[in-house]
Amino acid sequence: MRSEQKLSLSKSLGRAYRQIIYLLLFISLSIPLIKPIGLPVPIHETTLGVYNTIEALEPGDVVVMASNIGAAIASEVYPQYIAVLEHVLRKDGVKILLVDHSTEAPIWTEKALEELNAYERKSYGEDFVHIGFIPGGESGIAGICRDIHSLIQVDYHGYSLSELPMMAEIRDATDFTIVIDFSASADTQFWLNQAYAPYGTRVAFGLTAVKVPDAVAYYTAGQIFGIIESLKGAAEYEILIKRPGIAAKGMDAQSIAHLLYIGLIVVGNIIFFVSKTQRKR
Amino acid sequence: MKLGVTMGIELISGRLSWLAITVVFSSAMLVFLVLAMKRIYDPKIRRHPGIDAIDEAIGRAVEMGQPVCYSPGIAGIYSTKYAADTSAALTILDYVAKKAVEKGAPIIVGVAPPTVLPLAEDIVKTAYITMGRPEEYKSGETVRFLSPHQWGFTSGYIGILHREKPAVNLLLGCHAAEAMIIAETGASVGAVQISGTTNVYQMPFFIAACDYTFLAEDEYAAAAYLSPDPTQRGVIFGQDIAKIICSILVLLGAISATFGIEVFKEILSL
Amino acid sequence: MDTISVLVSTALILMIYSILYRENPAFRLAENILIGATVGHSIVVGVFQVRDLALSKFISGIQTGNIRDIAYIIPMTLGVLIYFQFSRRYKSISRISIAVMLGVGLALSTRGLLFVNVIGQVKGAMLPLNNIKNIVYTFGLISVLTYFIYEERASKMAGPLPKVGRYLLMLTMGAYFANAIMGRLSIVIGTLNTLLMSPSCYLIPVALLLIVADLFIRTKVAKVSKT
Amino acid sequence: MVSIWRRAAEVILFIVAVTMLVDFVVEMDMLQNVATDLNRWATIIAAFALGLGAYSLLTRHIRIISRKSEGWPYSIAMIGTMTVFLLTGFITRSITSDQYNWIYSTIIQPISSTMYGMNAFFIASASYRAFRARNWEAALLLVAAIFIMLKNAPIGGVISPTLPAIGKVFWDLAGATGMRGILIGIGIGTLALSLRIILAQEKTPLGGAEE
Repeated sequence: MRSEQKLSLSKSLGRAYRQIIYLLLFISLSIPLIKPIGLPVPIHETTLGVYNTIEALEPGDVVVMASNIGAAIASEVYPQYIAVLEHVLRKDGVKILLVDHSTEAPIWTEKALEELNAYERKSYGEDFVHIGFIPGGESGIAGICRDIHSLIQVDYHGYSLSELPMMAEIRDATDFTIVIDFSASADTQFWLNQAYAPYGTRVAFGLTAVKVPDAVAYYTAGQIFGIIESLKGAAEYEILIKRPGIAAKGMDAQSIAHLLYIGLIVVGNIIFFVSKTQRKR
Repeated sequence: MKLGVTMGIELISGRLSWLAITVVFSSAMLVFLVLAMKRIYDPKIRRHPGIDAIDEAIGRAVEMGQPVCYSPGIAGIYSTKYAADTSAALTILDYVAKKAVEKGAPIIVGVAPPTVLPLAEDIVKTAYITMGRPEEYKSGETVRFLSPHQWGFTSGYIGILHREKPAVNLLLGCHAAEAMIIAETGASVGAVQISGTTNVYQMPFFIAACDYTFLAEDEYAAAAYLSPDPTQRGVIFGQDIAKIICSILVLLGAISATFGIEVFKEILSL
Repeated sequence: MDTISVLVSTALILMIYSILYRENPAFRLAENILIGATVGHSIVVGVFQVRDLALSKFISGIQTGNIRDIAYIIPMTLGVLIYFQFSRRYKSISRISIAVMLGVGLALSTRGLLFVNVIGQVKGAMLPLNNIKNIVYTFGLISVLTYFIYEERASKMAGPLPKVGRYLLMLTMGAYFANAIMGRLSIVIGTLNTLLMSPSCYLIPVALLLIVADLFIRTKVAKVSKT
Repeated sequence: MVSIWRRAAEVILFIVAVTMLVDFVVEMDMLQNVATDLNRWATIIAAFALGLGAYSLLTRHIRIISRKSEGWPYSIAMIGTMTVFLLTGFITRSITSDQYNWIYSTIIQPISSTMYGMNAFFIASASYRAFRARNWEAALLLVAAIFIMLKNAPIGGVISPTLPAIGKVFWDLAGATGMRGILIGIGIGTLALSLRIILAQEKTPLGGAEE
């Protein structure tokens, strides 16, 4: 009687294995989100490259943050943007120029500025300027590298660039200390072609995971000074600036979920081999 | 930069290699196609196990009295990357529909791109007409337009899988991130699944979740193999020649690069 | 975002997730809402597309006499012709519109895929054979290409290479499978993150209760039907 | 009999495709303009094709409702939501208006990202069900998958730095051999199928057999 019951239980469990797996995954993803465990995250050299370069900036230096963020890549790239922007905002006297390469990106840029209270922490026009959308892809980037004032007359908020004190000293790519490009498209090479190649401005990338393999070649060749890779890179950066946010929290969930997947593969195979040997008998 | 050519036509630099490769490959394909059509060359093409699986699976659907589901993918016919993928899916649909109607298994096609809808409708309807059972084709039911939106289509298609419980689920053509969702749902309702796509990011999911998968070029070969006109198989040998040329180029390029000569790379950059 | 929007979207999210438990009316409702919404959205976008990309160009073309703009009457006519699909006799007329789209699609695919996939990859594969890694890569690639040879005699001539190619393909599939996981997880983590925030989180216990109730009823029904 | 329209369609397909292909290699302003316009035209024609889809969908669901077939209330929900989107879009005359943005971000956006994210769950069940080392090929597949997972998840590097290193070897090997081969094959296969369709050897994609 009892063994019968046991059998039917294991049978129904076997039939409902999908639901059990889904529940397991749901739980293992939710727990670290509710209460972060703080599993260690190894920091990559490419991420450290970005961090160290920004850390070494001096008052008066100009950082260009270019963004191509849209709904499709926001989950991977937006946390990187926030982390780097926070880091740059902390550096006193460093000027920030924000440019966007898609029509959707300015909304995300503003969202980030508001999330970090940038308008209260720094003064707009003196410490940072949001240029807004620059049309024309690569030729647009070439244009701002050559002469930003002739290409763009007004910023995102409608102020004339000539009215903004910070912009008086920024005219072309030789005035940019570094460029960090957050994107998931060929735009990354645009900055390399238009700012690094002709003017020697140093460039780094914040990328989605799929785009990283292409960019690693530029890093090893010394053409770019860093890469932030997907949500993982964002988490590393959050830990570097000691401001764990959504990405660092997500990393715990990532680690646990990956372990669950591996566990499922292993358990699946054990069951497979056990039942095979039983059948042989 | 322009490359002057004596004929008065200016070629775009960097595209000469493309022209050469296209001409050479196309000629190889056409030569064997014509030879096969003239019955001079009889192609012996390796049969992908997935092709036999299609026939078997349809037989299973007939036995079980459950339908065959088919998705020709989410890319339209003017897609800049997957137009050929969608075309291949439609060609295979032609075969599947005829086979299913002939053996008496009901077929349900879920369509995402509106541009594919009239084509899929025609293909399936023609199958019913040629098999002499036009009354069994139900307009709007046999070929169902779900949504041009990726996730609208996905929710509709997995809804069909859950409610109709098909014996066979065929996923051909370009599938993007929805591939895994549809394929796992198909597996959970117990359908035999045969898939094929040229979307490199989704192939692994199909391999994992489906019983048979036409990997990348396999799908195009299957489309030629299953074409109503068997001489079309001649083109497959042309494709083989193209791959052999590529292999030789890679080998020559590698050997010359070993000695510091980059001539093959330069030729391909012309 | 206001509370109504958050509550509606959370309810929809949970209704979609319920398919992980089993097929049920909640999922079916969300499914139909999504289909209706996306089709409606596509029609709105499509109509505006025709208005902004074709109609307005055509009208301004007539005013300015620009032939290139006036020519936009052609795609609009072709667009209307596609409705001959409904005519039994003149159905073939709609094929002309299809032919233009298919021609553009096939030509663009061939252009891009031969240039990037074939020439780009062949060029990228020309590695100097001065270390083990490059030698493995080169012969590995050639093996994979021989796997895709379909002609039986030619395939046999390649000896064991196609088999090696198949092994490498399987390894590739495993690697790409695993590599996609991280991105997919980021998205589900994003969704869960919004779900676990107030006021959305209050809907989760409701959904769980419903599932438990369903489970309870179903086991009861099963027991009753047994006895 | 092959209708004259059908023949005309084949000829037009040939002309369009060849124009686009020649444009890729030949530098000529007029040709470039024609190719750009053809590409835009295709988008516009496709927008008209939506009407076919909407007609098919609506007639099906109206039939279900009028016959009170199984699940007819769902059809009402479908048509209702569709009407809401159409009305909001056409009354506000834009898809960027606040009202339209609200319905879009309340309905389409969350459901879409939820469906996308559901992949993670199905990957889990597939890992358990399908990743069995039945033979050497399957074993290789799952071993590669496990090492890549350990490379990607931060936990892998914490357990041992060699794990990500092994994962990297697998990843590079996959990219340089399997993926390259697949990409080259897709390019060649696309050419072969396009060629057959452009030269009217393969007639199915232009819509069924001739009647």
